[in-house]
Amino acid sequence: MLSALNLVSQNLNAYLILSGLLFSIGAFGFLARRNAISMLMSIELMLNAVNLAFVAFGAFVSSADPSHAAQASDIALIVMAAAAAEATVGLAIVIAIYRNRKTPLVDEYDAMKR
Amino acid sequence: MTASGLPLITIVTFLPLVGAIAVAFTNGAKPNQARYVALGFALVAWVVSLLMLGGFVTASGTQFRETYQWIPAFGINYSVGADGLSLVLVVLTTTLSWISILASFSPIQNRVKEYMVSFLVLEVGMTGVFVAQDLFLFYIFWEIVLVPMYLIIGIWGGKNRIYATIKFVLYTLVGSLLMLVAILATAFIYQSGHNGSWQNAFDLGSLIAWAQQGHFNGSFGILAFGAFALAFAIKVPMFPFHTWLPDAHVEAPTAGSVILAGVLLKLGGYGFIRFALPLFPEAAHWWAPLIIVLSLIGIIYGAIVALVQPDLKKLVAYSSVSHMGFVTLGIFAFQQQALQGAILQMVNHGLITGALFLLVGVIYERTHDRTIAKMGGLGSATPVYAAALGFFVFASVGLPGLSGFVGEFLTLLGTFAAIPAAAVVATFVMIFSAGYLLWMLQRVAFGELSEFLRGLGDHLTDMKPVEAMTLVPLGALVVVLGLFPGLILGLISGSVNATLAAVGQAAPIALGLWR
Amino acid sequence: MTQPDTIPLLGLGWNDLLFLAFAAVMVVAALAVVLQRDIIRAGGAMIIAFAALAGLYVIAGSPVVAGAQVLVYIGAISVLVLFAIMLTQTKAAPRALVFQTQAVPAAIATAILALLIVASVLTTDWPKQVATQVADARSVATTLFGQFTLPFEVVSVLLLAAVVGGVFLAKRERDRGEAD
Amino acid sequence: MTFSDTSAMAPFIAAVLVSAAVILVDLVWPGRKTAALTATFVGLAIVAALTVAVGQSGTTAFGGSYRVDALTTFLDLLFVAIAALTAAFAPDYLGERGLPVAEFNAVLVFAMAGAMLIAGAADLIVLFLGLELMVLPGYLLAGYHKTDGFSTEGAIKYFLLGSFSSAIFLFGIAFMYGMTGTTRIDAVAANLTAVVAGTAPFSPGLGLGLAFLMTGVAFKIAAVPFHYWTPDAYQGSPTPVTGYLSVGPKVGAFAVIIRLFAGALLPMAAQWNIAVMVLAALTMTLGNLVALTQDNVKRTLAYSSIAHTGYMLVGFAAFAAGQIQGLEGLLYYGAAYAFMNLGAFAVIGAIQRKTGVTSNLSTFAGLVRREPALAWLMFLFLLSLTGIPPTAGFFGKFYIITAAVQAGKTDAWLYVLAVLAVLNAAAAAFYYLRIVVYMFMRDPDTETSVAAHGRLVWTGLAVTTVMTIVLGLFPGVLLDAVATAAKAIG
Amino acid sequence: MPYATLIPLIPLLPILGFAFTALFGRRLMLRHGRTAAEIVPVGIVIAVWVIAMIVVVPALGHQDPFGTAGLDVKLWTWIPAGRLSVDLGFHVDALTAALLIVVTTIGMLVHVYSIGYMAHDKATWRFFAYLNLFMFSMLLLVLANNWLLVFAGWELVGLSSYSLIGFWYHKRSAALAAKKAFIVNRVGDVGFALGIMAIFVNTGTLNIQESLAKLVEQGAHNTVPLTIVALLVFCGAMGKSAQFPLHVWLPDAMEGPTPVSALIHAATMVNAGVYLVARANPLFSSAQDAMVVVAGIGIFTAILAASIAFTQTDIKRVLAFSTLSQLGYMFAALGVGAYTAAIFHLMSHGFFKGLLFLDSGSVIHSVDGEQDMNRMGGLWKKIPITHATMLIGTIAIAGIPPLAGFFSKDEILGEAFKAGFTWVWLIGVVVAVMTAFYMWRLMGKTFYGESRVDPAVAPHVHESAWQMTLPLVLLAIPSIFLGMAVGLPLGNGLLVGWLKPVFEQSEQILARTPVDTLFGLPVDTVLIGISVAAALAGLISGLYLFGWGSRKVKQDTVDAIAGGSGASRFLYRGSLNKWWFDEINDLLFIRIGGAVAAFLWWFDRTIVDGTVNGVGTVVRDAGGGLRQIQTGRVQNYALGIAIGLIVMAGSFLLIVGQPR
Repeated sequence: MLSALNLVSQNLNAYLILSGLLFSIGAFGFLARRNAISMLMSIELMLNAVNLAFVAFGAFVSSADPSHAAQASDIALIVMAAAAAEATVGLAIVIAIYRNRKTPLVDEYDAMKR
Repeated sequence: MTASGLPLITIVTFLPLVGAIAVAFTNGAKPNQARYVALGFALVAWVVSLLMLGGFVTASGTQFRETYQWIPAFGINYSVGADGLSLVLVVLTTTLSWISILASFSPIQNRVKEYMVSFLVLEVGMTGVFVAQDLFLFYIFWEIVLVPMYLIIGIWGGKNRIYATIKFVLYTLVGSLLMLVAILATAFIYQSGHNGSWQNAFDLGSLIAWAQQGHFNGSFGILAFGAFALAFAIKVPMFPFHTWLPDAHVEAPTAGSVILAGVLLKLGGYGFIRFALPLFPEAAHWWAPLIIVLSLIGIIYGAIVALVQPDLKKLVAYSSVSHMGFVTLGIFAFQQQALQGAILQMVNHGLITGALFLLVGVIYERTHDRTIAKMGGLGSATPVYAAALGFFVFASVGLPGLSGFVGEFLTLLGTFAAIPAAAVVATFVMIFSAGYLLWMLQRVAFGELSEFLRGLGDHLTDMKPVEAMTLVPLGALVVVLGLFPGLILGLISGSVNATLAAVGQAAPIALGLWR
Repeated sequence: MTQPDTIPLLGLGWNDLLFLAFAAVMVVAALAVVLQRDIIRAGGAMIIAFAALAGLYVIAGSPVVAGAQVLVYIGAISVLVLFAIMLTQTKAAPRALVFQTQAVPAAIATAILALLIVASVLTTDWPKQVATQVADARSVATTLFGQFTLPFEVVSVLLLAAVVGGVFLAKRERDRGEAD
Repeated sequence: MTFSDTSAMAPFIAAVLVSAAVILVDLVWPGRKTAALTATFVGLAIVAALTVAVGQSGTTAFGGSYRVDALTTFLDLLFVAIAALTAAFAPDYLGERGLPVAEFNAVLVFAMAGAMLIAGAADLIVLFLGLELMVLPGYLLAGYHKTDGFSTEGAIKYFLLGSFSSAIFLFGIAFMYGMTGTTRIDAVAANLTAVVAGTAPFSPGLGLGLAFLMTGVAFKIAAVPFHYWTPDAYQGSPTPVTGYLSVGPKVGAFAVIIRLFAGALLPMAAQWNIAVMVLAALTMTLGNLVALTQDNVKRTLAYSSIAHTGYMLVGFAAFAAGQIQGLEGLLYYGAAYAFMNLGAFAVIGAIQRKTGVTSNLSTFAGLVRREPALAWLMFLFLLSLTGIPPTAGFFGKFYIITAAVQAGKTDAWLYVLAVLAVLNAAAAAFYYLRIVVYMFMRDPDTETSVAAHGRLVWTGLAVTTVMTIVLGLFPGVLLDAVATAAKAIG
Repeated sequence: MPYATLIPLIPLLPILGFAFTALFGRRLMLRHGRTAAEIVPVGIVIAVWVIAMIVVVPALGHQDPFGTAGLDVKLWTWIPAGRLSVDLGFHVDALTAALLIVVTTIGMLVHVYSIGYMAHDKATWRFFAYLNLFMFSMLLLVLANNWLLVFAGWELVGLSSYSLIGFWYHKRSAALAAKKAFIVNRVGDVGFALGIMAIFVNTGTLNIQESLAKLVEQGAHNTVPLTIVALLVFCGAMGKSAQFPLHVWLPDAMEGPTPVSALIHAATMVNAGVYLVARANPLFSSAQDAMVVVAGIGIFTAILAASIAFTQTDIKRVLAFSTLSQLGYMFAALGVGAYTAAIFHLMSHGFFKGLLFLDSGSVIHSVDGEQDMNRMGGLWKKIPITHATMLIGTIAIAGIPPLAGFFSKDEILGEAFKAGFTWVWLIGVVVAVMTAFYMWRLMGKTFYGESRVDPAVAPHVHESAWQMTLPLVLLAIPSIFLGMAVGLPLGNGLLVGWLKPVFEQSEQILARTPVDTLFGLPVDTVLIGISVAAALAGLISGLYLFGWGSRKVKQDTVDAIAGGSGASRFLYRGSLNKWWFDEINDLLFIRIGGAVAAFLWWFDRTIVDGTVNGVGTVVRDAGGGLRQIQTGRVQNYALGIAIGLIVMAGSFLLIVGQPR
């Protein structure tokens, strides 16, 4: 009964749309921002969107395997860890290039072109 | 194997490679070491090829066969063998090789070791092409020839050698790569025809047998033949694809030009006879009219353009385009005499044009200039040189008694029997060839000594013994083959009949007015 | 009094209300992260967005992930990002121009992307849907160490590699002389 | 975590231990190169031995998320070789620039471990993690010369775009997971066969998932139009790393493609093969065309590596069109490409040993006079890259084109690809031979002194030279290994 | 020594002589003087003459080894090319014998003569080497038993004439003339080569006797119609025997030393064409319309050359045009079917034209190289032997009985008239008049009237040495007696008997019914009367204008005739400029040909080469263009990836969209 009422929060599409939106916003942030770190933040957003999608699938897609939802959560956890690793490496590089170029603005890193 | 049990072909092909390695180990400081080691190996290879010539049983198909498994997964095996045609061209290669090496003793002074290594590797490639009986092996040798020639023109060439050598490599590479696709397609069709087994899918003999049953006819045959023909046409060179030749010749060092004109141009002709014709008989007939027209253009066009060439080497280069036009004309007349004439023409062209380039080299070494306008009156200053130049010019014009005549005339005779109109057009080149060659001879050898030459004073010496040594064997061969062409015609009759049987002497395409 | 099943005015279930609230907060925060002029405020907005997302996870029936979300993202990564911001902020850095020259085409591209995703999500008939399957801690743990032992181990190796590399890069070279 | 699981994973575990050991060794003897190097090479030897030992068993581990078959062994051995050669070429270059060798080796071995994981992945998540484990150290290595502006710039670009595409790739996996409900590759394949057979709906979501996966993977192998990072990353990073990047991650990415597309998504081949062919054509052509106009050798070889990706894609397209030879060709080409490219970059690295020596064409002028051995070796590698017999590159191209021609019977477009590949090879000859022209036919402008090269570099060069020639002249050696590997997946 | 070994010796000896002199001549001459170098070549030619005579006598008389069909000697198979097998062999029959007489005799005499003429030239060894080469080629041509060998001789003769004309190669005009001769000959050779190919196509063999037999036997259903084959063969003859329009090279060939002109451009080489058509007479007689062409061209060349000879001032050029004219006669004879007459005229012309040329050589030698007749005159007393023999030659060529010229020329005109070719006969008579006139003009300007010789040279004009005068006398004998010896009785003299088997087949084919009476009188007497009258008329008008003994040349009347009406002025100028043929050729081939060649060379460089380079630059520019997208900024790359993703996703959705 509860489910009948909660049209939105029980509905897989809602979550997926939300995840798609978040992904797009992250992508926009990555494409538009000039500061390396803000680009990093955008990537985190995109990864979160993916996590949301995983959890949504785990939650709402029925599957013979009882531990289906748990699997989704585990995947989400693992993705988080991977994202963390990525963030550390990313920030290390940002700091390194900051030391060389004294500017966090990415569009000034165009010494190598053509 | 031959009676003597020795794998003669492998020896002839790979002896220069051993030589190349030996030269690599000689002392860089003393260039003479490298020169004599290289010359030694080339001479031994020549002797072995003559041995093979001796042991060859005429008109009994491919001999000296050797087959070892190489890449069983694709049914590719190292199979070599030589019939009359291959043997003749192998001997031509070995002969011209040691002559070129001898001729490059004095002109090549810097980095002699690398030069000799490249030259010997080149000889391996050339000999390999003529003896390969496996399509894959043929392709490998075909490409190997490219690399040393690239180096020889590129490093030891003339002023803008880099443009010339890159143009030469790219031109040949495009052609040969398309041929690779054609080879693969042919092998694949054979393989799918033999329920998927790659067993000798690249072996020439079985492919030809398979082609005889008409499996390569139809649009595939035409496309595949087109790819093969393009690769060989570039090498011959045929009319629209010839522009690399003058540049390559002008920029190549003397010995490079000799071997380029003497042997490399024959790869194309040989390729047509050994691979393109027997493998795609129906397509050969389909393409024949176009190729004949191109050859005719090549013959006349080459001769006319040669008339106005300012540079001696360019003139000889365009004369090669004209002479090699006869080869393709003879091949595509699908007629016994024409094909024999074409092969003979290949050999003669090798000897005569090789000699002409040597002569140009001799004069270039003294004057460092090849513009004909500056020459004149060599007859009085260097009589022996002028006599030699005259001898080979008349051999090139096709004077009876010298080998050039027999080849040219047989080709024309055969073509007349098959396509009269083509022969009529082609015969007119006799006038033009006399024109540009005598015009050159007259401007170079006769008349008063030009002030440019007079300026050289005593530097303008007559022929040195070494230079004469390179020309005497060629001259002797030209005379002997002129009087006794039977020596070669006997050898190649087997191959000619086999090829014509494979291609099928279809009714001649009547381009002619009658019949 | 027992709370009514549906919210009197809107006729929605409680969960829906909560879902919408969290969704709204998250989207606004995400936009803030992207559009905010000042990078530090952008960092703050990111933290809010992560928090909203944790809430969503709870609604979607996987509290463990929500917890992890709070711990890992808000706790670790955001702090890391803020540290990085501190390290790389200099007066010289121009505040003004936040956006890249190609902001407009980027906006168009991402809009199309969003459209594509939403369109395909709506038109796909996903496998039979069912009410939220709650992934309680017990089942998450058992599967994590049952089926997912290998990924678990590999993630640890991944983190180790990241740390080793990261430390090397970020370390200020003292002993071998200051880099030019 | 039964014994059989760990034994199956022995090579991976050993790899991780090796890098750990290297770090420890550096702790005990800080800064001593020889110690780190011996640890690395001994470790790699152990890993190789274990791979071969495990290879025979052919089991799966960890509940089916990792499988060991002929393909895994083949790829693992290749990755070990690549790591060993890179480790051999790096010390001279790094030592000159005061960069520690220990961390370099450690990170390098981590990357190799990631690649080995991909080779054996039977689960999408493991595949993703393997990819991450391979790529992250890649970013670090790219930025290894941290005091050099170019190196860090190359790294930041590589990182940002890399993580962007990883996110896209992950989103693709999410969709696949959503559609099929599992992450096991064979289960996904089974599910997709049902979809293709018409029983399950062929929904747009699946299409979108495919697109995201394709983009993510296309980025990693630097297929056009996702190749932008390669020229900058290759030119920026230190030369031994460039050598590694052009080979390690690329072959690893192709391993991802094989496991993912040949494994999981094979039923959908008809749908995505068109995209593969288009990518192949674009990659070959653009790679070669732009390379024509480069005047920096590293940047030229960057575009050339893009072109080679194109040739490998042709092989994969032939496989997708139903020819097993396509996959064999791809694997053979991968191996051949690895050795010749590493060799070429080793030579450039050796020349650039002195700091400040740029990798522009001018530094190659008259090389044959200064360092004849290096020049002739470079000549051999360039010939192999062009595809002139009797080198490995030639037989690789031969294999790929044979497969394409064979597949041409089923899908005529592959004939077109074969011809395009051949024409591209001809165009490629121009810029490869241009380098030879500088080396052989131009006289050196600046008289730079000749730097003596370490024993390690010469052994590495010897290995690559021998492999380039052997794989060209006696391909039989590798052919059956490649055949069994392809059968494992096909 | 059996004939089978004698015959091959005839060509073999001269080639050995050539080889020997070419290799050792130079050293011999420097070390041991001139005679040492000349002994071998001259000796060999004398030996060849002796052998030739031994062979000729039985051959003409059809005695045992030769019989009527002639003797075949095969050395070895030259070209064993499958169906075609060409062997190096010789065939001697009556016709060959006739030619042998002319070639070897005049050859020997010229060799002896050259010793004197070339006495002060420093490279005589080379001269004699080339002469021996020429003898070899001519003998090979005459003796050959298959067409290809004839063609080989053809080309080699061309080569030797090239080297001999251009002997003084440092003289630019000589080198140009040599080149011109060779190339114009080559034009003819092209036709001949095609003819040989046609013969092979028709008959499958190149042996002369067999092929001719088969050609005639197959008649109409030959693959290549006989008319075309005949015309092609005639084309070769035209080139070598300098018939219109390929006659331009002969006058320039006078650049060579006079013995060369005498031997090659009067007696032997130029007759090769006549020999060829005679040898192929069955072919020609079974292709009637080809014969008409031959006659037409022959007689036209005769009158054309005669008209030019009127105004020439260079003594050798007059004789050259006279040769052209006489050759025209011979071809007219062949054209009308009078083969024997043609050969008869060939032999007689060979002797007296050889004589005239050697005389002119002796004259030039005596006036120290002066060849312009305007600077001669009054020499008849100073060089009596030369004058006497030249007088005999002039009378002979004019056709005054009983000298050789009358018999052979009258035979031709008679046969022409009887064969119904009245227009040939008429032109023939006119040419006879002209011949007599310009020959006497030559005599008058050279020997009679007052001396216009250069005063510096005049005092020591002297008679030439014995090596030069002896051959003159020897040549004068046949010029006088040959006609009577071989020509009488008119119509079936000795020569007719000798050559009967060779031309028998043609006579049967042509089957001419002789016209026996004309104006009621027996035809022969009438014709003889007319031709003698013609000769006398020419001679007397010449005598009147150009005088005798010491009478001065009536220069004013000559100018009056020349300058008279506009027509005669045009004729005079036309004749002087050889009817502008040289200019026409120059325009047609040199200018236009050069322009075409230059255009093609430009075409090759820019168009064909241009496209090749064009492709290169297009590809490179494409590379350059694509290179720009690499801007270096991460965002642009990211946007690129995003767009790529969108395109990929879009296309997949499209694919997904279609019902599957």
